[in-house]
Amino acid sequence: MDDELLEDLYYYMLLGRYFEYGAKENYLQGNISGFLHLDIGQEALSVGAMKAFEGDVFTTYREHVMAIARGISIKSVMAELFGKIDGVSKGRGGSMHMFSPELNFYGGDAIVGGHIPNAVGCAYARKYQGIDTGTLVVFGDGATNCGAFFESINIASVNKLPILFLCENNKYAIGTHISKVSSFEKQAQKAKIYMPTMEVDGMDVVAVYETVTQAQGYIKEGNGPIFVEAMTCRFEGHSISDSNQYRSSQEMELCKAQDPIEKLKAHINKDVAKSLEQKVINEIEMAVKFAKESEEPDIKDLKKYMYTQEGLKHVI
Amino acid sequence: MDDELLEDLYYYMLLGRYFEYGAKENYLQGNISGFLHLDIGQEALSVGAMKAFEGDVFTTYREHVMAIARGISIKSVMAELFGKIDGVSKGRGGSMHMFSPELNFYGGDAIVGGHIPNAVGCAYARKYQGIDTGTLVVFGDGATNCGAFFESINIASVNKLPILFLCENNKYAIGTHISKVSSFEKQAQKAKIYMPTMEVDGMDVVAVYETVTQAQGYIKEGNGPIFVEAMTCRFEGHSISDSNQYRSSQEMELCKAQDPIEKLKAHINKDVAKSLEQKVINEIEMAVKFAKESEEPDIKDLKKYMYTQEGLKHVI
Amino acid sequence: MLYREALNLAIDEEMKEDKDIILLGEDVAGVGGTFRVTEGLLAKYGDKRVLDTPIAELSIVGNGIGMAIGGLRPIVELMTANFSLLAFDQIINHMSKLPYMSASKIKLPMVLRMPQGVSKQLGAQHSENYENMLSSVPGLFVFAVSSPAYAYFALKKSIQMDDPVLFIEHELLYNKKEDFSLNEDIDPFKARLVKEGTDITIISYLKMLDDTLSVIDEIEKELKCSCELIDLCSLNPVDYASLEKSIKKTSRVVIVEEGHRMGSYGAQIISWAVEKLFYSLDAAPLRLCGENVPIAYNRKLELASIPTPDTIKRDIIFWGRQSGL
Amino acid sequence: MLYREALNLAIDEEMKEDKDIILLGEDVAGVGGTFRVTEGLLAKYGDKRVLDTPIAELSIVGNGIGMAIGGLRPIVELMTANFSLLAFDQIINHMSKLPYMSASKIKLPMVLRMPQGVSKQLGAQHSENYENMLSSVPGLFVFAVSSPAYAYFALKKSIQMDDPVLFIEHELLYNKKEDFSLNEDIDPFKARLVKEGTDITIISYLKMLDDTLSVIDEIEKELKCSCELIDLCSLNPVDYASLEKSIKKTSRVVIVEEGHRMGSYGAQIISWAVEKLFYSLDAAPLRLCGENVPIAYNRKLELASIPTPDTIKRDIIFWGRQSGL
Ligand SMILES: Cc1ncc(C[n+]2csc(CCOP(=O)(O)OP(=O)(O)O)c2C)c(N)n1
Ligand SMILES: Cc1ncc(C[n+]2csc(CCOP(=O)(O)OP(=O)(O)O)c2C)c(N)n1
Ligand SMILES: [Mg+2]
Ligand SMILES: [Mg+2]
Repeated sequence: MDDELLEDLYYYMLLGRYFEYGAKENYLQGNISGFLHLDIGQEALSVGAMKAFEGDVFTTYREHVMAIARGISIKSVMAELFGKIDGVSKGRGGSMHMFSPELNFYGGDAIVGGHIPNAVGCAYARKYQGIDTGTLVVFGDGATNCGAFFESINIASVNKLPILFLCENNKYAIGTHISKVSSFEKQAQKAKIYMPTMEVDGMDVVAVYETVTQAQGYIKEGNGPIFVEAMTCRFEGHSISDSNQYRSSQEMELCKAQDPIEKLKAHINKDVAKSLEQKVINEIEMAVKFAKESEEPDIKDLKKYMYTQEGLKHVI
Repeated sequence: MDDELLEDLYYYMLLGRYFEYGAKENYLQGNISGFLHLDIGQEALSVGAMKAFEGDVFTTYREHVMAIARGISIKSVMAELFGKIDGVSKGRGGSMHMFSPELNFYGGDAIVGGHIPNAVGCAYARKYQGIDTGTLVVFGDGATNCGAFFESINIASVNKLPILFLCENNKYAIGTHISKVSSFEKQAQKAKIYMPTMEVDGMDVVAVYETVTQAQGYIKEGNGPIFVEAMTCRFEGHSISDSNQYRSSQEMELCKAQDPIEKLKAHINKDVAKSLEQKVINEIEMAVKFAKESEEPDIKDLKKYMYTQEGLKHVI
Repeated sequence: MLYREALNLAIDEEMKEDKDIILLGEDVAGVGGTFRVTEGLLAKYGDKRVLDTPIAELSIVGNGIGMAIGGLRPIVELMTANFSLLAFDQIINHMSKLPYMSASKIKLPMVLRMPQGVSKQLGAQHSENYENMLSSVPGLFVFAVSSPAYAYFALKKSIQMDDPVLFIEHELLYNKKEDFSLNEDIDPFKARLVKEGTDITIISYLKMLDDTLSVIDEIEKELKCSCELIDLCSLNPVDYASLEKSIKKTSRVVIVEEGHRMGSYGAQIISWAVEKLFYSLDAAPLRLCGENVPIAYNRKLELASIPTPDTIKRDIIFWGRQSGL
Repeated sequence: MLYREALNLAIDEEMKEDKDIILLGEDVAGVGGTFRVTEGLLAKYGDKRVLDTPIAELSIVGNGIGMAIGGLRPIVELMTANFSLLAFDQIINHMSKLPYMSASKIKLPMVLRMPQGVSKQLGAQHSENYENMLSSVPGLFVFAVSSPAYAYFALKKSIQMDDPVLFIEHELLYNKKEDFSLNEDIDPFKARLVKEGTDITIISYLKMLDDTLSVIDEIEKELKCSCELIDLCSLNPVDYASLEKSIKKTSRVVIVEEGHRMGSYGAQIISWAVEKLFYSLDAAPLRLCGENVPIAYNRKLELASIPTPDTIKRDIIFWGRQSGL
């Protein structure tokens, strides 16, 4: 992998990390409210996958870093967290609902597993349209126990759809350990009968990047679906209101020892790393400033985005 | 297998077959209405499983023969089809909804896959209560594509529940062939990662009986869930209103050549077979007569069975 | 043309025009639909555009949403509304909310069709009406048409719209026959004035509309009055303007529907009417609904659970007498 | 005692009495419940009776039903009502219908608990109210209590009943505090008379009850009238007798609820009231609801989507003036 790419991955992981720090800080100051699912610790997966994959992306509520790595401006992501009009969803969506069809980024979904059937449908559309880049759907280990997931791997398999199922296995669904809800730790097992599966160290951005690239190659050749499982570890509670008491300090230490940013840093020129860090800090500062200064939505526009322009005409 | 058991299996298959003939005839005469999913051709599975399995049973809308083999009187099953007060569900349930808690027979469900989570819950109850006979849940090949099924095999597996998943694979979900909706013909594949699986010729009642007995043995030893797939073939359309045009006459011929009743007949004493047939014909005649003469429910009892006696008191 | 033929024609014409339209559902391809609505379309448009799905309602709707996100224009069929319950998460949390949550960045040009209602002895799990629930969801357009002409025009409109539309049919209407010209100018968002009258406004939709119409003469004769009968057609949004005009004229309002009384769709209509038009009303409104009970298999119990022409007549006449008519 | 503590105590006391009572839901064991309702119960009753489930709402409810069929008495928790949509098939096609379809052979002594409502900026998929849908299902008892005392007594009653019960909570009520004696004699099927009055009957439930109460003095002062405030508690069945008594006394009725206006729960109450008591009413009924729009993340938009103390006061006063008060 060339230095430029390594630096790009490093930059985006750092940007993601500091973005989350900024979000957390502003949450505690009361500028942000509601749910806040921080991606701290899991940046390798978010950045590696977004940078490697060309096609459509569907993901979960823990999406800030993916949105940013996909190319959505940190200003509009931060402004969304502030609920402002310049937010990527104009303040309507919030932390869990960010979309950018121009970048083939389709959210952000707050229903565990709920976006998976949507991704499968989109993959069908792509196949129908003869677009070979396919669709990437990201979900957690917990989501692999719900009906929507199972139905989806079956449907993708029988229709040979161009879709990459990417399971972010951090071993927890909020406070419930995977061992309580699944007979095996590796969830790729569930997909084995339907499609090829791969496993990757989700704390290693280079590995993620390469595995996703390889998986996309498989899709582009028209082979149908593929499943990648990335073992990861989140550094924070499930959401900002989760006190994380179900994990021992020992477990947390082991977890943090795998910091993907630290891991990559070893391969980055020191000066470059330093200047990137400064750049990121400045950018986040600007983003927060931007979000603060952005306007609140106008109450008279409460219903504005419910329907298309034409649809609105029919609503009294 | 001793003669007595063979004769019993033969008798119940015959009783089931003639019951369905009687139901069909009375449907065409207008005495029965609504859905009628005939089990003709699939009696080996229905009878073999019911006779072999001791514990709780949950099944689908195609349930007459199972209900009868379980021990529910043909009179009350027939009267239910007639919608009469002496029907097993007092005319409230109909063809798809027959229950007998005394016989551990819990329906009869018209939602494909809908009963599977209920069976899993019941299996939990049995494990909790220390009852080792476990729970049997019967469903079609089509049901193995729905979320409820997938969630259930996962949950049964992680909790090591005493449950036998019995898939009646007749290769069709109404008019849709299994190849259109699943990547493989044998649906046991889907369960392999969660539990041991067995396959049996569903057109051979002795094989079904023995396999289910063996599977129940596995459950009784506290091993957790097990999956049995029975390959079967229905002789009629999906329901009485299905014209069955999606199957060629050649396919139907091959199908009917496997008639489970003919197959077993070869092992039954001719005179016994003959007298059993006469017995069955008489019984069905009596059941139809009984059903005809039974009263219609009283309209003033419309809401009578919605709640328990105590519950009813709270409803105005 | 039969109701089901009108639906088939609407789909056929639209599919011919636009290759982005995809049809999916259980048995819609090979079998041509349980109620024969999609008959012949597989042969015409091939198996890339007419898809038999697994029995997985959550995914059927969820895949349809994804296809729309991906730029197609899916028409999704659920075999009956009873199974739509399995897809409520996709219908409500996704189909109805994605456009709004994305500030209109996501468009969902899709139609979700499903028949509902008490047919004949199909039992409690196959006889429900869910328009009360489905019409209460902001973000969805909901049609429920009772005539072949409206079936044709409303379904075409639904397919052409870029917003998500629920299209509710009734199982007993598929063989209803009506002649109409394909060149009529029908706006399915407008309630249909089935019969003009001056003394009672009767509102209905789907099959109950026909049942009411079948006894309206007798009601008028008995009460010596004239009834105005309105077919809602669009359940959300409601053409309140037409209702208001009629109720102001007649000063009396009745709604007839098949669903259970508790929380019925009509409760919304009656509640709106009295909030808005209380001082124009001369009598207590009347709401004829199904009973609060699961639908039994037995035919007598089944019929006792819903309005029938006889009970509609009886109940409106009884009420009319009490209401000064 | 806090509302959530009252719920916890009710469960705890019942579990102590009856070892057939099983608790299941996402994060109810190890974490003690997202809203801390089941805190401490795992330690007391062990992991055979307090179960953390996978994220599979359809199965959570479906398994609960099966446990009840098997002779246990499950208390099932859904993390929020928003996810109940995934279980609607089990709730409606199974939980509500099995007793009837089996002619009472199957008993379902189970409680399904779930919180709902607009909390604070949780976004469109986490802010809904579904009591309008869930109360319209025949066969289910539905409680929605707004006070710690009622939380305690109604939940105990729900657990003790042999019929299936839905128990709806509001996310913003869990920390509500109230002192009460465990020996009170409260029938949760009876509506709670929160405040007596003579001129307006105001009906509400869950959080809107509190919001209304908080401005009732100001309304009375402004309109120079006296308001009667009723907390429904049981949404199905409804204590119509109490409502009738109050409305006959006051001749005016208002309902305040959080859900979207279209097809709201209150539409049923208003519709019932005018069908039954039209000639006792002196004024058009008033229904204060949420707007017909998904709930936006932004706080201003969110608050503009539902009634708040300010708008409740403003709207009732405006209506009161128009209604001859
Ligand atoms: C259908 C549904 N059920 C429950 C929830 C509440 N919930 C939000 S995230 C979560 C855990 C998800 O775990 P996992 O899929 O492993 O994702 P992770 O957050 O660990 O990446 C739960 C239970 C939800 N949002 N949707
Ligand atoms: C959830 C649901 N979807 C659709 C239907 C309609 N339906 C009834 S039976 C059936 C086919 C079931 O096929 P399979 O599971 O193979 O059972 P078989 O009848 O072949 O034994 C379908 C689609 C239903 N009853 N429930
Ligand atoms: Mg996880
Ligand atoms: Mg089959």
